[in-house]
Amino acid sequence: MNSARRSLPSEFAAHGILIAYTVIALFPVLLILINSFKDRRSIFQAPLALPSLESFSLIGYATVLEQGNFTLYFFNSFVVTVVALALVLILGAMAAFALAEYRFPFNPLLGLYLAIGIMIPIRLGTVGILEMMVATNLVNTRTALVLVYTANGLPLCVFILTEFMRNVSKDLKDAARIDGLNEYTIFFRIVLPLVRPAMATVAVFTMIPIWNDLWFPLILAPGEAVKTITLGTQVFIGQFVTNWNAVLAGLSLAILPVLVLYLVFSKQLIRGITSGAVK
Amino acid sequence: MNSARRSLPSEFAAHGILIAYTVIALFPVLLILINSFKDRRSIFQAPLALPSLESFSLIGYATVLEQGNFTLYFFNSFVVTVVALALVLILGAMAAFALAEYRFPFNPLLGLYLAIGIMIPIRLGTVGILEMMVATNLVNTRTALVLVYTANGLPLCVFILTEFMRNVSKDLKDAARIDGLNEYTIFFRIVLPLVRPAMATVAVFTMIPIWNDLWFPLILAPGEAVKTITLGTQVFIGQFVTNWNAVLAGLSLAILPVLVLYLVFSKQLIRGITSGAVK
Amino acid sequence: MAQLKIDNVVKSFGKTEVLKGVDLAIADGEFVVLLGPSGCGKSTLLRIIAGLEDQSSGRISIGGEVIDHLPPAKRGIAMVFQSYALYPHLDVRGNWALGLKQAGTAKEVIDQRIKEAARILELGALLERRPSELSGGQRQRVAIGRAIVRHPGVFLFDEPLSNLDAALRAQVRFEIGRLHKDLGATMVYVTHDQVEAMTLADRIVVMHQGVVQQVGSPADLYQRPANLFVAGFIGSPKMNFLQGRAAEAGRIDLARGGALPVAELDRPAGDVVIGVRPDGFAVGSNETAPVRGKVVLNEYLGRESYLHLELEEGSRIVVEVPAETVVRLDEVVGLDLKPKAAHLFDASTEQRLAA
Amino acid sequence: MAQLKIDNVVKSFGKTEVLKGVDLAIADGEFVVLLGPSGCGKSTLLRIIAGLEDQSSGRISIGGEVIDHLPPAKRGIAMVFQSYALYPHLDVRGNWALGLKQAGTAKEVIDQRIKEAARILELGALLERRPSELSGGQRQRVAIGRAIVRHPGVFLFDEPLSNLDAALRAQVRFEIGRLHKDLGATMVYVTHDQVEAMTLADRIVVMHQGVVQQVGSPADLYQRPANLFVAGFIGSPKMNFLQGRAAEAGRIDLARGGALPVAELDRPAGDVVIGVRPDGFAVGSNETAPVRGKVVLNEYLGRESYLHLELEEGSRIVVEVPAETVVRLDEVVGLDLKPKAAHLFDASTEQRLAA
Repeated sequence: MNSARRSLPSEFAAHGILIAYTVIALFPVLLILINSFKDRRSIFQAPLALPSLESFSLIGYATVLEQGNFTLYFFNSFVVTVVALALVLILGAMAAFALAEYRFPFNPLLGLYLAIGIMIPIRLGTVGILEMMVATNLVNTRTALVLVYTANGLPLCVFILTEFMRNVSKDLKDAARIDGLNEYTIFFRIVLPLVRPAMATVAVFTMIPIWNDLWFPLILAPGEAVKTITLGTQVFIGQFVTNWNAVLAGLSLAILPVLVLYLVFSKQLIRGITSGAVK
Repeated sequence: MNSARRSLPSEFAAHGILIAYTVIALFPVLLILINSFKDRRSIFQAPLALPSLESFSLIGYATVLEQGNFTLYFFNSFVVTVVALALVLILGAMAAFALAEYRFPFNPLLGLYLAIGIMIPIRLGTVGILEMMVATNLVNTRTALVLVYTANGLPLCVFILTEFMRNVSKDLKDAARIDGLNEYTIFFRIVLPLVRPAMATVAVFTMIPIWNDLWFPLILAPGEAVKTITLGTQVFIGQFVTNWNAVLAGLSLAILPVLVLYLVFSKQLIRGITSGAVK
Repeated sequence: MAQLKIDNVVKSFGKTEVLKGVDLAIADGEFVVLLGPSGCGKSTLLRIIAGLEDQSSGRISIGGEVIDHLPPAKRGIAMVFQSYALYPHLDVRGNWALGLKQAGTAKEVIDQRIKEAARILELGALLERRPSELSGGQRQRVAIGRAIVRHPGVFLFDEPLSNLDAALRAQVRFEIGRLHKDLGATMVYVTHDQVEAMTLADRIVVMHQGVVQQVGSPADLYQRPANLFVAGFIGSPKMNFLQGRAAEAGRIDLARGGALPVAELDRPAGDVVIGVRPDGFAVGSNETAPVRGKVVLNEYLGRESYLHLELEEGSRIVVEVPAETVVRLDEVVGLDLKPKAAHLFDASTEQRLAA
Repeated sequence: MAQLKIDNVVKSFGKTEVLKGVDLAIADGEFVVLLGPSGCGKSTLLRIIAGLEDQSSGRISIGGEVIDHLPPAKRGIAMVFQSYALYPHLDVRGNWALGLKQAGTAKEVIDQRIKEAARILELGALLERRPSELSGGQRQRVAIGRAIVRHPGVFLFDEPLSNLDAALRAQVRFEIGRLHKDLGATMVYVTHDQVEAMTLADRIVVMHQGVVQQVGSPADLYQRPANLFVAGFIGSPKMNFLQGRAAEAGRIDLARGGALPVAELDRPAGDVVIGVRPDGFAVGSNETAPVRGKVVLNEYLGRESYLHLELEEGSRIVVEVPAETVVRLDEVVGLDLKPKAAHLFDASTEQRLAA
């Protein structure tokens, strides 16, 4: 936590690299963005060209927004991702605190149990999950997706956060107890602020796969009213004819949350990721 | 590394928990396994019953193995996963060693650069990747998949291993230098054995998503000769009629690598995962 | 009034008893040091006093009131940790105020107490700094300040100097001593360093394997250690021990030949251990001396030297001599016992013989 | 023959010069300690000798041969690290053999050297153990063994005792001293602990901010420190410093009133700093004493006590007195200077006045 103050040039360089990254490594993403603003012919004739006055077209976006019920899909994705993420972070952080802080029987074995949960891909249980969802009448609801993603994301979250919370000095927590803080205020006011960079990292690891998932929306919630944006965009990829304008526009819109994410978490993320390097 | 020897009862309890986990948490998986050995009628009438003499049927496996070209799919999955995993581990470990060990300009920024690569989902670049693969004539080859998965898996691998390699004592590496080991032997004989549990953990994290991926096989290698098992199994999930026997048999076979994995890595994995808990 | 009374406190972790029934009464304003090697239970005892751990049985009372059921914050104690344990995301003022705010203290009182602590510790200029912007010594002083603002009846110190380097250690040690003089508060201080204990304590409690070995003033412990453990733990370099047999008053036959005239021995006492501090020997004539040893190492320290001698029977002792003394390695020197230098212990019970 | 010669070695990290031109010649079989506070460059110098870092300029030679271009393994050195740095996945035998195997040594030679090292260090019973199965002291002895089997011309020690507790530290220190006696090898030992340096070294090199301050035997450094830094660094408790002006031979006027008769001063010398070790004062008559101070702390250590005195002008000094001395807190005592106790330094250059 007492990492040296980062100097201005180093700060600048870090952002410089980030921008360079956006240009070089995200070149495919840029391609998508550029082409999403072009008409169909120009996409294939000159995929690298910027949209000109001639080739500029919002047809893709128009198709997506009209035909695809896009706003609803976006809303669905957003709700599912945010709720699942919030549940994973809150429950995960509390479980991690309990595992890191309290000595109770089977504590290490419980940690092990959770960790194994990381390894077994939840998709293997798809059929079982589907049967359970049918039994509880949750098929074609956003709740089904939230539940699955929360269950899926929790173990990794607990695993990583436990490691970080164990590194929070025991003396610090004892000092807080002597200062009259109870276990909840210790958790929220002392421990959480200290593991914030780790939380941000976990949030990103958890969020991206949820946003991008195609499998569970397809199986558990394929209904029009609860379709996610990733599933919705697939509509335009036909077996034989693909509406490239719409696909590109859909993918461009799907990048939005990553950008928002970057703006929200960037400071914490950079600190979390480079903490090893600068300490 | 000098974790206390684990006592026999604790060892026993750890495996007990693992078995309990297999029974409880993997219940859906068990359901799949059980039902894969039953005929179609019994699957839906009594999904929880064990296969009896009457209901026992290998029709699913027969379908899968005959009709589905299953051996080939399995071989494809296996080759792609193993080659990509090997590349990720070898390249990742070496990059991590370089990042952890040598002071060179932009070292922390390079680490940051790699770390950001973890966050940006490679799927966003699918169209760009597809265009590149078309250009280099790699569509419908296993090589395409290996390349994509390697690129996708590397940043996380480098990120985690760098952390662990930084924790390998600098004095230890210096002692090895004085003992006449060169940088390669230090890497292979001193550092790698010490981070083996971390390597095992990374291997699992990397391997499972590759094995389970549906997206890139569908887009980059949908051809019959290079289909992976996950893609192959989809054949039996029709829009309206699903061959449940075949799906269940296919999924059962797909669990195999996870079991093999457990046998191969279990000791290292348990040590890696519980190292925080028992130290 | 903040007397601290510890009544038969036992603490077990599973089957391991780390405190085997500790009794201790600490007077108001007294500075008591709990001293012992790591694992002796001294930190556990301190944490039980603080309320951070529960004893398995026994009672703790402060100022006559039993406090076993009270949470740490209500016990009227304050604690200073080895690792400083400052809240990293709060500045010095925030660190000091947190506990008071939590207790609902009025804002003016908090400000006034912070001002007072800053004056005592000369930290006025650093109140807006974060812990990461402070040096090690400053951090430990901030940690002490966090204890001061609570106006506790009892200060608890858990090895507060262990993370500081030698020069700072002497400095902060001096400040803690002065603080005790200024505040007149009851202080309980845990350390494994006998120099800290000797220099700071009114009374020292020596602990070993969960049992109190001896309680007494630094002079008591140095001059009349109650048993072999205390004798070996207090004083640096360590006391030398020789096996012997006291067959008659005034003389001890050493186990491997030779005899020491020991004025302290007033009656036969069977098998004994004679403890002699390094400055208890005088290098004497080689021929008539009761103990002879070969010099295996001469450690020069400027004012004095420590001679490591191998006695004829193979055991090793350390003797302090003035730095001017000229001895060669492998030379055999004779040692005379200085008057009153011998401490006698029963060889089987390891207790001091009341001679 | 393993003389070690260091010629004008400079080391910079970016713009920071951590070694500002170090010259040093170490004779074959000599035990030299590099002593200084952390950050003084002593460890960097050791790592340059070992070949683990490259100097920015200057030359290192061993036995007359320049070794700057050689990798660590070919320099005929062996190094013992503070953190032991044992290979955790190899047993003791494997740890010792690795370097020899790497160098292509014949199997019989390796076995014979391991046997020899095990005998010297009495580790024969532990050869098949892994480091994790050994205690701290044993680990450090295994690390020393790994150096011994290499039969190096020069042993390098990098703070080898810092991770050990006080009792073990004395024990391993004794063993290193004996090892030097037995092997007669050249040894270079880095430490920040002046007691280790004084007790082990044939010669001590005191470093500060990348510059060698003084090179000499422990007695030289203690009795004739070359400057204020060395005077303050060697000896515990630290030497007291008083500001004054030497207007005539034999007497120094103290900055804030009073005068000290100083036999060592044979001519006027302007502004000076007088250094007096804690045992250089005698508590004398309150009225006639040249220096008077108020007792602010009395640290009892068993045999002696350290009195912390506040002088009239506000500065603080420490005086060692026999433990029997009775003084009360806040009492004002007078101090006489013992003969030959004063060290004189020029106030501006901080160098010793050649008095």
